Amino acid sequence: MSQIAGHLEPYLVLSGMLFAIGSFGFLARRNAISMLMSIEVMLNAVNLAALALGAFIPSLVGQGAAFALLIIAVAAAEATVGLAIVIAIFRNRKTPLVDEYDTMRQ
Amino acid sequence: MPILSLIIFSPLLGALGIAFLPSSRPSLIRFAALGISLITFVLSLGMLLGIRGQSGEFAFSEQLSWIPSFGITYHLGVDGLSGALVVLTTLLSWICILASFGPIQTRVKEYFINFLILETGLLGVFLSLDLFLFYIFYEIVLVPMYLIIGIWGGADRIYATIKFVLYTLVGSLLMLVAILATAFSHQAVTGSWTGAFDLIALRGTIADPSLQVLGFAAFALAFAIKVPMFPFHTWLPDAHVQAPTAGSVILAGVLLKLGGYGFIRFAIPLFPDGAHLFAPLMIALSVIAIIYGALVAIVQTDLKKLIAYSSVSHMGFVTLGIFTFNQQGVDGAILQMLNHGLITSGLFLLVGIGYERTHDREIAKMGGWAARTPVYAALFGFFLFASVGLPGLSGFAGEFLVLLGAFIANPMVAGASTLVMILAAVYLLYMYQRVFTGPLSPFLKGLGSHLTDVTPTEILTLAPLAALIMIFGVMPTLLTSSFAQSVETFLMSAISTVGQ
Amino acid sequence: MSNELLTLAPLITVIVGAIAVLISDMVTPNRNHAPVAVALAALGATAALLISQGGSSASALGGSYVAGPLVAYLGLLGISIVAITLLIAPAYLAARNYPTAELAAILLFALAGAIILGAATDLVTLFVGLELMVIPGYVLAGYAKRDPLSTEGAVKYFLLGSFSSAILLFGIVVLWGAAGTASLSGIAMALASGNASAGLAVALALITTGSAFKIAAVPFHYWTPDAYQGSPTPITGYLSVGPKVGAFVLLIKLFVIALAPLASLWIPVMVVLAAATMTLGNLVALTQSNVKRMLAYSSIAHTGYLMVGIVAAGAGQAAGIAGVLFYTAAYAFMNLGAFAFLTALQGRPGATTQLSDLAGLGRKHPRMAILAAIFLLSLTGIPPTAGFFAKTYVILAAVQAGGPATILAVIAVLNAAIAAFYYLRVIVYLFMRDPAEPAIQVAEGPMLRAGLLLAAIGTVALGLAPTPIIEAVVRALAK
Amino acid sequence: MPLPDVIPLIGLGWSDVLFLLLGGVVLAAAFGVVFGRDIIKSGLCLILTLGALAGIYVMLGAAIVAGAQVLVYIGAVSVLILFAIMLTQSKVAPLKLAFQTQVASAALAAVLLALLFGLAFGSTDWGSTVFTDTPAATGTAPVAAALFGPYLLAFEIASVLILAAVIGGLYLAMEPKGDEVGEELP
Amino acid sequence: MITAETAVAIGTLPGYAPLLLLLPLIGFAFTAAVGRRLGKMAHLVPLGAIVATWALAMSLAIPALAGGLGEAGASMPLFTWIASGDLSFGLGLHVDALTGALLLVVTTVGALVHLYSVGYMSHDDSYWRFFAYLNLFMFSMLLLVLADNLLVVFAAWELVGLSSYLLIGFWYTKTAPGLAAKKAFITNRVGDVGFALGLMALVVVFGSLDIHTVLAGVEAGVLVGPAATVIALLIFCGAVGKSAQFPLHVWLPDAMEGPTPVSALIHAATMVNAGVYLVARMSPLFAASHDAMLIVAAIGIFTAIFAASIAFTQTDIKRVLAFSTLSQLGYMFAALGVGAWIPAIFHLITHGFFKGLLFLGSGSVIHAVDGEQEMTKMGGLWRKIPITYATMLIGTVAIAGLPPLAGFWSKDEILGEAFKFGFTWVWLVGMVVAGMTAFYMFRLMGLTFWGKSRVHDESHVHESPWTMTVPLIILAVPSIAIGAALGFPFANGILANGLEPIFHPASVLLAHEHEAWTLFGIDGLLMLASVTVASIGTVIGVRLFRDDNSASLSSVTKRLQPLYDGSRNRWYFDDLNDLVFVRFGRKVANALWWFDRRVVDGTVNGVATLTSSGGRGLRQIQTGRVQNYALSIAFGLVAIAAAYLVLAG
Repeated sequence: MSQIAGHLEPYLVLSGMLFAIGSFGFLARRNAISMLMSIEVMLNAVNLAALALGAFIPSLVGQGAAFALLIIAVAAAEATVGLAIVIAIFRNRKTPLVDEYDTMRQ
Repeated sequence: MPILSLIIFSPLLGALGIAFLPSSRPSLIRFAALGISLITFVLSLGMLLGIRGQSGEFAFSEQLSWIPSFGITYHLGVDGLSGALVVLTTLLSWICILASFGPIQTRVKEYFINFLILETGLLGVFLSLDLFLFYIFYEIVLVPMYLIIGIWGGADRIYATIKFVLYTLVGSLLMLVAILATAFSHQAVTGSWTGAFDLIALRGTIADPSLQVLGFAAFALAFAIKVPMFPFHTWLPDAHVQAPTAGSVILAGVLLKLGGYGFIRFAIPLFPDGAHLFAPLMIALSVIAIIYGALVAIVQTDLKKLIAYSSVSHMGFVTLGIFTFNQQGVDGAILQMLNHGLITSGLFLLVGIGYERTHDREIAKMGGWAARTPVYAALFGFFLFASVGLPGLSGFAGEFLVLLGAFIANPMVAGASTLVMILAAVYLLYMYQRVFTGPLSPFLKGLGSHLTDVTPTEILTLAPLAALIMIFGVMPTLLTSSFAQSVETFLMSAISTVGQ
Repeated sequence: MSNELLTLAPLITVIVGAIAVLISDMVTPNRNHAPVAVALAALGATAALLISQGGSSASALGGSYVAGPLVAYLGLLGISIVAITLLIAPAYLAARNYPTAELAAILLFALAGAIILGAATDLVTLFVGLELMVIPGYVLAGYAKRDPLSTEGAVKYFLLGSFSSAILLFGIVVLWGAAGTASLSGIAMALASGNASAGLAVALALITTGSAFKIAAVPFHYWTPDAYQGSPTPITGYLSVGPKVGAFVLLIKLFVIALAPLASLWIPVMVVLAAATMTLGNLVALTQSNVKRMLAYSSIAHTGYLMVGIVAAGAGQAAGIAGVLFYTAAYAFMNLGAFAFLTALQGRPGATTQLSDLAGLGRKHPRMAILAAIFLLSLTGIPPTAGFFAKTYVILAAVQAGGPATILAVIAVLNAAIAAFYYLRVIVYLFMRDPAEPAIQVAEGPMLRAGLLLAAIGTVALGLAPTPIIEAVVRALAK
Repeated sequence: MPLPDVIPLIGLGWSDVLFLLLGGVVLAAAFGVVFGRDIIKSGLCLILTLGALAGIYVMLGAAIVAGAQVLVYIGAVSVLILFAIMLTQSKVAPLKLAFQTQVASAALAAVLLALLFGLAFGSTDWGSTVFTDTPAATGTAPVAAALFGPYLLAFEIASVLILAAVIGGLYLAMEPKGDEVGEELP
Repeated sequence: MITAETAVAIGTLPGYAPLLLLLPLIGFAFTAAVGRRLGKMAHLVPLGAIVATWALAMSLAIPALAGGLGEAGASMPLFTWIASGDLSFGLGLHVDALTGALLLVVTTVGALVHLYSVGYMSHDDSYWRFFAYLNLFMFSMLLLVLADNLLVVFAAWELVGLSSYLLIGFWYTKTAPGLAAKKAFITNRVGDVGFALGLMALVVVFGSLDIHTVLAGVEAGVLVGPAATVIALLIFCGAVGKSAQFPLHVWLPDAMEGPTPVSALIHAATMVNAGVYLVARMSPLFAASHDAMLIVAAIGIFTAIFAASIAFTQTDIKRVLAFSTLSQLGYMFAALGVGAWIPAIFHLITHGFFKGLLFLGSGSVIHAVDGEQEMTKMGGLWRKIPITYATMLIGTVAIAGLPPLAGFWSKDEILGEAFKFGFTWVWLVGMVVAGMTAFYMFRLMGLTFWGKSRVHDESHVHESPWTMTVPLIILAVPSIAIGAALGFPFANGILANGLEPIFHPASVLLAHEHEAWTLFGIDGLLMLASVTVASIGTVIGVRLFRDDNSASLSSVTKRLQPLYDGSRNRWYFDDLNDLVFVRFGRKVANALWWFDRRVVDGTVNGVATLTSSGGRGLRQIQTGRVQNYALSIAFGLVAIAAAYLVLAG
């Protein structure tokens, strides 16, 4: 018998927590890399939700995994571009601290 | 032969043609523009003669499907009212173009192109019977006017021109919403878009009371700003003062009439109930405009501003007459529109002629002008007394009929408005006395030989106006009979269904 | 299978075209025009295919790709956007020696994404298509990689973009789970029965936020001005229309189709967002002295107008969607045109887009100035231009919808009046001021001129004769 | 002798324990990621998070995803760490370098979100089935069915997406050729 | 136009009647067009036109007065001027005894003034312009008296106003004429507002402004009670303005800035009588309201004494005459007010002639002393300019009301009827004014012609050319004889008989019954009284001013200093006007102008400023920092989620 692991809600709540933590990182960190990491955390939270729903919702059995794989792919693509952009701006600005990129404002 | 389309678009085609003329030959461009506007004028005269022959409310109707999905059609037609205004437009157009020969020396080509486009827009407004088409022309007018004031205007032209456009735009955009609402209500009732934008199809079919009120409010705001009615008038003095002479002339002569025309042709026939609901307010505002404009004109120090405020006062008669909803009032209102078009245009032309010599419009600097340029002074006096409403000149009949209509509607209103007989005499004669009589002012003396009398060309621009002022002064029936039919239909369509 | 292939042909052509562009670049290195030529050829072919399909709807890959009038419409619109961008960009990039090949390829990939957005019938495909359209945008924003502003814009765009993507994705996943299906129509059916649970509400919130970011609605608009200002001008032109069009397709598919049953929830929120968006966009645009940035804010305002159509559509007025689709087309031409004009002004590196730089252009380059005036008047919404009819269309829809939508319509027209001020101010500088010294040199060249002309033709044609487009749009909606 | 399904005293199943354990690790590690002042450490924490998540994926019967998770992400993240070392001058960043001035409001936002998700997802009826025991390992068949059924297009497009991303990434990351052109003025 | 409502059949005018209007109009048009090229020949066409007009006018006026045109007179409709719906206002001519009386004065004096001007204006550069204006005035004035529709009368009313404006301001290079002209026109407009409103009211009541239709309606008793009073008084406002009655009298003295012939023609003999004509013409309307009549009488008689009191102390020869004109017009209105219609018209005629004579005489004097108008700088001129002196003396005796000259007949009738109709107060005041008139007129004569000369350079003084003296001599004839010619035998002279039918309806409404005129009865006594008063005034005047005894004069004035100053300063009435209308009005206008700029326009600009400042404020939230942006996204998300949860319930 499993009162927790056998139910959908705990997984979703966990993913929600994870998502919240990730967003905190994104909002709070200054370093571009840290922000990227935070985004990864958020995406993984989404993945968790996808898999959980895929496992527990009858009509979605099996699709969860497919969805998750796609999400991983997309995440990878984003990360690639993201890193490239970070490199490019580091070349110009010589700092990874995002909040110092504020030439353009108002 | 689609004569109306021909009339509307011949200036536009002309403008296109001029675009291909070399800018290096301004005189060629000037005469080309003059020729085009004269051709349009002749065409419109032909149309005017043709109207009587035609049967039905609107002559020479043209209707082509344009945006069938919404039943928007290219629908033109002319009746006595619009016919008169069309001819006024074509007449003032060539006069303005002729009057611009001297004053406009920079970017001549662009100027005349703009002017011809403006003429097309104005003619389109008067001839459209489809709300959507009407709105499009109504907006198109803004662009060339914006440029004419903004490019060829005076020192503070940019403020003035932007104020003019924004002010008008606020009103007209709300009117657009009202037009769409009207069209949709028609579609909702009949289940089809056919005729949803067609004036004739819509007239008298709008039952929804809230639409009657809101729709009229939106239309009225747009037209009240155009007329302009108090308290929406403050764009006018700025625009007039900054605009080049021809700009002022067309502005006073035709643009302001769009408002009055809009009330008679669109706002009231479409929303009679709303109109009757708002009538007391409109009448009150008109009376205020009549007196207020005159009083403010008294203390103006700039000739153009003075005439601008006199326009506010005179156009007050138009709205007053319209909202009396009786024959005399409406007849008078239309007469007043046409006569104001002739008289005030003349005054602005004269101010412009003076400005050509003095490069100044400051009343305080003038004095004793008549001694140097008697003919100019005499012409000025002529138009001035026409503006005062001297019987025998065209100004009188309109004002008297409006006042009579007002008296029939409510003697108190007429009593208040009649005071303008005094005030008009005060601000105009006071101005004339300071500018033209008395000893020659040092400023004018300083101009020496520059202070020449009017040239033949200038007389040519004024003569037709003066002639018409005299003719319509002695025989206003020529006009009243020509638009009697329109007034009749208007009064029929203006009957509020709420009353009964 | 073969006819499935036929159905997919346009999509495939675009992708193949992208790869072909890269190959052509390897074959003939440092020849800027070759890739563009190839890309344009691919676009032409795609257009031909789309037209030949003639909007007859056919589905492929188990119904996850449904070609039809909507795809045809969006495809052709996207093709014109990309084509104009490709026509105006090379001169600008060459002057700063950036390559065109990557640009062409990436644009084509993005176009593919847009086509998929149009064709997608399920959440997953929709999302992947969206990413395919958006991610290239990040690259394009930073395309001038030696330029600090460009890279700064790119970083901001990317970070916020991926943040919002995560949010949107989370929402999509939860919605997918709650509805138990990925198919949009299926979701609509599933939601129709039973009322909104808390989880669904949160999912809806996530989706609203995510898509509001993509269309740059207040308060999710912040990336727009910085990304637009930083990007190379021609690319800004593309960014301001391409992704926006796609994002609105996303909105239509998610909200109007899938989430229709929850309209009573999201309409009020949309109304507030729309009002805030157009107002803020216009008010801040008023204060800008840099035309490029001003246009960025104005694009925010236009998002607000487009949302009016979405609201109307949510209230059940098909005219709402039609209005949005028409508006996207009109907006694409006039805004691209405006940026094409700015591109022309930045003939040489270092040329700025300050308002004062435009002074007296009407004297020196009348034709260019007149084109600019046309675009600006259209953006203002003065008839008879595309912009006017577009606004009219969405407002008509709003008026039909009645209730809050009508109030929104009134707010919209008042905003239009405010907007008129800053658009007209540009015209003031073009025609009513004396030329600035030193006079800016305007980039000429056949391609640029062609691009400008294309945009201008679109802007005027859609205004004078909107009927064909209207009919296309209406067909696109006919189920 | 076989273990009892239910652990005595606490009355939880093994799977529950496992879930709680992994979940705890995930959250703890995630905190490490966002709070760690040393970016390297937070990178390592990220790896830990992902690993633990992979475990949960297995529990959910998605072994493939778990695999992909490990392969792709461990790779990706290690790259991230490398960049981190490359870009950040000091390994241990002082607090003000690590965190934004708006950290407090950020925390507030995060807490609100957490509450939102927790309450909403917890309270919703998802019409989900309940597994008496750890969910049956669904195996690869249904996944494949899904990938090559409804999600085929998405799958193809994902590859195109990665291609596009790589091209763009390469372009941006490549050291620009020598000739520097003057910066654009704002 | 002429409808069946009119009781008595109306004849038709001879076909040449329109020429009465056309000739002067052509004269005006021609001279205005080419006059400036004609130089000193410019007067030929206008003069010819007027002489011809005079001939025609006589051919109509004399039969009209003699009843040759039938009781109701004769008409000739011309064309419809203004038409709207079922209302239409047509231009038509109508001639009856009343018209005839005015034609007599207008054309005769008009023709003579034209002739006189040939000499008087000969030195002026814009000679031609003067004649053009004069013809324009003649056209307007004739239109006024001939028109059969009140709207046309109103139009003519305005046109004579215009001519008067042009002629007063004739010497526009000086400042004063311009101001005077403006003042005249505007003051008249004040009255015209009432006139116009009265017309509108009449339209509402009768649906027409055709004089016969209206009067027939009134006689039929359609209009009674307060309505009648209000309408009558509104119309009367016009008369007050045009005939310069108190309180709108202020323009007439200033109008003396115009050339003297103008003063003679317009501001003495013709235009200022238009008000009298209007009231007489509308006599039934006034008779329909006793209150209205009372007010007319009161204003008339007050103006009479008020103006006379001012005339006492004026030293400008023309101003004395101007105030005397006011005073005499006051007489006429008093007469109208008491219902003595025929005497009023009688006095209008006689006054037209002798006042015209006096003005032209004063012009001749001014001409003689090259431009000087101050009587203090004259004196002892009778030897130098005997013709002028003789003719002016005739005029003075006439106006003084001494028998048997013209003034005596008409003035005596007015006073007599006033007394007999029971308006004793009018009669009393009238008597006093009669005395005052005689006094100040002989003062004028004394200061100008008698005593020692005060002219700074006598050698220049010379008699005027024949073109000026001939008109004086001609005018002297009617000034002597016309009273007797029209007024004898008492109470049924030509004029009385001619006008009786015209005023019959009004008299009926007033229930006046005419008992026979008795020389050895009340009438004889009244006549004796008025003659006595006039004689007393004459004697005092002559004694005081025969030869300059300024000593005794100044002693008199010393004793009455305040009265003297008041009278000299026209009882400060102009200053009051200046204060109330000019200064206060300007304040109001300025206040509104401020309101327009600051409030109305201020609001508009304020909205604009508000908008842009709002933009500047919102601009600040774009900080340029990604995390700030992200934070707003996060909070936006939370807010939206909350909204949904609330909406979902």
